[in-house]
Amino acid sequence: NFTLTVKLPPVTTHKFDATLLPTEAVTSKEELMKYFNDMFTIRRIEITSDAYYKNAEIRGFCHLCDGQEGIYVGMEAGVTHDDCLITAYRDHGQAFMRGETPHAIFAEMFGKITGTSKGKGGSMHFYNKTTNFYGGNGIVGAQVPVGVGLAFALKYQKKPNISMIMYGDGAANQGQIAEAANIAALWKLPAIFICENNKYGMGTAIERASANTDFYTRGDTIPGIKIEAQNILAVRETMKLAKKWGVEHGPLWLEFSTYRYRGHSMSDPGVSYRNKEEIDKVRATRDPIEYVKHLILDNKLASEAEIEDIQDKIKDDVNKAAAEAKKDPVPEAKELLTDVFSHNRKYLIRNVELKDSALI
Amino acid sequence: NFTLTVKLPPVTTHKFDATLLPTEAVTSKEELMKYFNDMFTIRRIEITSDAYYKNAEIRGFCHLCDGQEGIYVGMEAGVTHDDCLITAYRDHGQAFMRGETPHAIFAEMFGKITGTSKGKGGSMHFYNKTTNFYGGNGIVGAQVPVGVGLAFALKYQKKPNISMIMYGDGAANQGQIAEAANIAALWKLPAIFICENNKYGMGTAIERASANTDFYTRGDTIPGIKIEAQNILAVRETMKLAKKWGVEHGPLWLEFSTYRYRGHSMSDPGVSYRNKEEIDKVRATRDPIEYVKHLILDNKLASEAEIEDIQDKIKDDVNKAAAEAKKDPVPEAKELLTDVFSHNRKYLIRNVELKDSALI
Amino acid sequence: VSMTVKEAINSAMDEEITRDSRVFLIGEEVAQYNGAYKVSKDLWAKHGSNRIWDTPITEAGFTGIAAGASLGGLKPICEFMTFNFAMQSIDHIVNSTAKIRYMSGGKIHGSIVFRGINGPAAGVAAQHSQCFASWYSSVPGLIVLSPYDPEDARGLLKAAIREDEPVVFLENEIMYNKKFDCDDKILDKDFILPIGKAKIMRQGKDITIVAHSRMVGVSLEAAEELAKKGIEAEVINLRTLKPLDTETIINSVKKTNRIVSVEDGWPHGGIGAEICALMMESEAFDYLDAPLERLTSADVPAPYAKSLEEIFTPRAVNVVNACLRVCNK
Amino acid sequence: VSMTVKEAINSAMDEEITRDSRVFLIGEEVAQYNGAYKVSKDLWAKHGSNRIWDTPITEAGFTGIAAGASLGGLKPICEFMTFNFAMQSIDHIVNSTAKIRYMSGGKIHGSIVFRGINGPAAGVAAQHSQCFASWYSSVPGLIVLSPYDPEDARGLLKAAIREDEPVVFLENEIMYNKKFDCDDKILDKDFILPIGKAKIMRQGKDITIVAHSRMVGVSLEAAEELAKKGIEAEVINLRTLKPLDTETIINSVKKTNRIVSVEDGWPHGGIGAEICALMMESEAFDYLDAPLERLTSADVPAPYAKSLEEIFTPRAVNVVNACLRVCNK
Ligand SMILES: Cc1ncc(C[n+]2csc(CCOP(=O)(O)OP(=O)(O)O)c2C)c(N)n1
Ligand SMILES: Cc1ncc(C[n+]2csc(CCOP(=O)(O)OP(=O)(O)O)c2C)c(N)n1
Ligand SMILES: [Mg+2]
Ligand SMILES: [Mg+2]
Repeated sequence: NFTLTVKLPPVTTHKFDATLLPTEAVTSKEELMKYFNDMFTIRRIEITSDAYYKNAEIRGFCHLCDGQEGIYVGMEAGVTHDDCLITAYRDHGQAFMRGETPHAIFAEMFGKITGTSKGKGGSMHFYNKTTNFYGGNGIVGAQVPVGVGLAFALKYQKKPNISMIMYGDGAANQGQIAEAANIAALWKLPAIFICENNKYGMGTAIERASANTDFYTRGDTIPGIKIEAQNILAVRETMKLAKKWGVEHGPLWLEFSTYRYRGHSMSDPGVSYRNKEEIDKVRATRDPIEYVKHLILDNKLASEAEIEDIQDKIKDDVNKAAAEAKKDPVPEAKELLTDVFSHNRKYLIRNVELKDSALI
Repeated sequence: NFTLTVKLPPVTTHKFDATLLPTEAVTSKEELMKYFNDMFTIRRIEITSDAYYKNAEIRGFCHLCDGQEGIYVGMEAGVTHDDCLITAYRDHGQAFMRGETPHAIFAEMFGKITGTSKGKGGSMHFYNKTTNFYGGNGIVGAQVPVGVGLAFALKYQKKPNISMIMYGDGAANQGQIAEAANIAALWKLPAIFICENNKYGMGTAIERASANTDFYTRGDTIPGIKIEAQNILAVRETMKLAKKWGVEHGPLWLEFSTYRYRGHSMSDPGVSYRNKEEIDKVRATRDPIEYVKHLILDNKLASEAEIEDIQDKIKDDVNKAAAEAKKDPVPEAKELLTDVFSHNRKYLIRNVELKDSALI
Repeated sequence: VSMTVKEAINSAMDEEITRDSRVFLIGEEVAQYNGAYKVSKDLWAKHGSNRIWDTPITEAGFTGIAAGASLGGLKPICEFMTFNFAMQSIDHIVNSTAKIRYMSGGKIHGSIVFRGINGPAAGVAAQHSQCFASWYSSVPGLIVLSPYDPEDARGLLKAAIREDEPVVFLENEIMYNKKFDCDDKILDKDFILPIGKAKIMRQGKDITIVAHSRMVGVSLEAAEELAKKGIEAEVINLRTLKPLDTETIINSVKKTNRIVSVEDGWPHGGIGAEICALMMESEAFDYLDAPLERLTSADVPAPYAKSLEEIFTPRAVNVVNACLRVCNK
Repeated sequence: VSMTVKEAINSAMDEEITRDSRVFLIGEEVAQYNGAYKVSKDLWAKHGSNRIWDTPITEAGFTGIAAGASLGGLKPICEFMTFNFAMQSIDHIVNSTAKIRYMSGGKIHGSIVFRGINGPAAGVAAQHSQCFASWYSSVPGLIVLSPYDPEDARGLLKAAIREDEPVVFLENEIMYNKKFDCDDKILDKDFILPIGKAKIMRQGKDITIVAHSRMVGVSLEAAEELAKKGIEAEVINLRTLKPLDTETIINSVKKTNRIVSVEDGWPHGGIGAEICALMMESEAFDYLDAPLERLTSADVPAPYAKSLEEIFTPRAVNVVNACLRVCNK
């Protein structure tokens, strides 16, 4: 079986013994093809979402993650679905990697009953209980203590797993993150704090939002590692290490250097606070999909034509998934009142007109 | 004029050039006598409060500060009343130093109309607008962003002053402190963060509450200094330096090592989570009043007998102030509805029974 | 059996922690210090550090952690030293907990009890005296309970801990040390009171008084006074504030034709306001011989001074006055 | 003049910042980005960095700072991108701001406006759609304003900024870009609307509809429908939620003898509940020919799907239905 050894980009650490870090990663054709597939699928989901949004088929907030796909795919390559995952509103990539189909993802965004949350949550609220994906959260920072609570539950139940808690550079200043970190450190919880540093929180560059932009040091007593997260193998190896560390020692603080190609959300053109050259440069030099594609092509694991076929097929599949999701039924009026409480007992849920209330 | 040069205790710093720190302080008889007077008055206020509390004349929460008097007196010796001050619920010392009389302080705790807040606030809610004392706050941590806001107002109005923001070691973990610190650092506000580390937050020792107990480092990018705050001259010199620093450079982070002799509040005996020896040892070796008393006696600035006379007089004055405050009238029923809004316009303030409401 | 409200809460927690290994207590000073108000006395000694957790003074942090632990399959009892401090973490109660079942289309939910002191206490002034009953009751996805006596406290807290939903459990500091003679049945390890059911504390035919928490006692006191004046008041202890037991209230009003509400929260949009709405929107309206009168705390921050504090919350005399007016006496 | 609500808010801030050097704007993305919803468009360019402040995404921090700045003598306009996020800092609005005048016996106070989007918006789901009107209205020491159109927005925001109290100013995202033909008088730099006064948007003799914010428009639409059916509804735009203009409501009911309330907040303890209480506790009761009916959002977290969102908040058809019922038609 053919394997490939790849040198990993340099890493910066904080209160962490850098010699423990791998400097290279071993991978295979099979792996690389899977990574390519997954990353490209996520990108197509985002591109397709963009189109449907512009066509007013997706509503409200919609935060796309293209440019950051290496993170979502790389993380999962280092852990299992027994490890908990929680993130913010930019959650399409995670939803897909945690087992949701493009169909169910689009259905959710289209507000269909076949959506992952029956259409009740929308773009910011994907969850998958069976794969331990806890969302999807619209309140900046809030997912962090919640994620530490998931780590608490793992430790309480003596499970050999970690909780991966993702947040942005803008969110990094939220006090509740410091509070949760302090508790995670005191109680040695298997909480892996992951700052996706894509350089901007909405329209604010990190330097204007954070007095300390070395996000990997922000756990204070918690050891930190900063990596180039456009490199999927670096992400994967870091997560493997993080899992071991988390279970054995407690919290770890990761900073993932990345970049979002898009504006903050669909309503932000994303060009007033940064220039096109900056975006183009990342696209040209740090694209996570291109990185894997080059590994594949350079090592002749597949031909340009094969790659193009794969891309076409994914494009097609994603397009079809969206088109089919479009045809799904929307939630019926009676769904308005369900899912407030469990169905174990009946409570009267009031409707706009009292007479339309229901015992559910 | 006789002056005395005193060596200051060693200091620990964080991102602050230690050579900028004074190693000795110059003082005089006049100063020392004043410090002694003020500290001893505060201590008598606390001891008298304790007695009245036990007699059920003071109600609710009452947090005494004996043991920590050197801080309140020392700080004021380094700044002026044009510098803003804000603290938590343990605020009797500050209230006195910012110009409230023992009479008005007791009257407040007795719930009298002559109290500093007309009896509406009680022990946790002293304020003095004319001397820029902004309380007295019962919500742990909340005074810190508010204090940074006072610093903001000073800078906005181009005043050459600082805002002194006091909080406890327990409060130190509040996320809003980190949030406010980040903004203070970004905007270079004249905010002096002052952690009164008295080793316990209620019944919790610092090690059980804080993963990082080096509180002077908790401002992250903000320079920090830790001092022995039982030494009033160290406090004074540090505040002088802090004022200059704050106005010229922006925020500074101070940790004041201190100790509370009492339980957390009157309802806490304060002995279940620490032993008597610990308390006795601080009393014997680090008492701020004893320190000044010894300076006075050792340098023959006054005789034992003179000191005793002063003590007796203060004791007497404070006792009298309390006894007189006891005789003051309580707020009348109509005061229930005043001070919700200003008197510039009239709003109907509803009472328990609607018919008793009033336009105020 | 003779018992205080505090003992009732303590024993309910003790037994439920024993009964279900997923149940744990988390909050400030709840373990080694036995609770700031000694409500968790001996629990740490008995159940140990894996079940009783002292937190730093960081409400947003530990409430979020409790919420997350509940999503992860545990059943936290999250204690606030008082609910005033939960204003620092109310986002987690509402956005991370109450709404999550709905937002996830039923996939994710937490079973968790948020409990602690609510409402005006004695001599603690404005920042420590707020009643949050109506705020929490307004949030879909939350169950809100407000016990009055040890029977309520035991039966409702056990129900709350066993419930599969987020529950806000509002205690009252002034009631903690009040001793009651209770029926021995409340000692049963499975003594559970139904959520959504009020209790008629005193039968009466002339007027209905609706109250919760400490105000139930004030109302009972008023009822005694009224009885002397020949008015028989029916006193309803709401117990559950959300969902309200509308049936019990309506049936009582059908009988008495008159109603007064009593609460120690502020007036605007309080529990009394909601009961006014119930009167408007149910058949009770047709039975009313007089409009409802609300008694609430005054619409001011809680004062410290005793002379003011005493008249800040409803007293029996206010309830009597209101009932006399409503009865046209 | 033709103007959007957004332009009204923008121009009111612009003029007040020009007028009073103590006034400044602080919030997330308010400066260089011109506001997440472009409400502060051009203000930073015009007034500069000392008057328009971009903050990190730390609500507790910057709300507390704004509160402190107000105690220090400035007059902050503290923008929340939406009021949902202010749940992270509600403690500062309530405990550091609203209560401080009282706690200090009148010595300390802040003049500050907390403003931003409130209530359900379009397609943003449960965490971004909560209405806080009733929560804030319950807090003594706060004034709560809820504009509907550009006239309201300009006149009330200017009043709020000039007011000597903490004011909560609730905007509605769906209304931001709605264009209205307004009287030219609203362009006056000193165009101030009185706090505590409602506005009768439409005279009518048969039934009173009380609403605020976007629901005023829904009510007006319903009133048109009702007119076709021969029912003349009087539509009251509350404008101020605390203190409520009880006089205008009562007088209207004295005339119409019937009333419906409309709001897009949740039912429990909402503005409608408070109006029910007002009906109970005022002479209006004697004039009612039928009980009040409340229209509120459904008692569920806001759903994302359009099919559900559409029926989550009151629509004109609901208002018409309720009015017909109340009018016994
Ligand atoms: C508490 C809170 N405040 C503000 C917002 C509005 N908001 C949503 S995302 C965002 C920017 C977050 O930036 P970052 O954390 O860097 O994440 P990114 O969007 O770059 O992935 C803001 C301000 C919010 N959702 N919640
Ligand atoms: C937000 C909040 N949580 C909890 C409390 C209860 N409480 C009051 S003081 C205190 C301990 C604070 O300790 P520390 O900050 O060290 O100050 P110290 O009392 O030692 O001066 C606690 C837990 C509160 N008042 N506010
Ligand atoms: Mg970012
Ligand atoms: Mg302390």
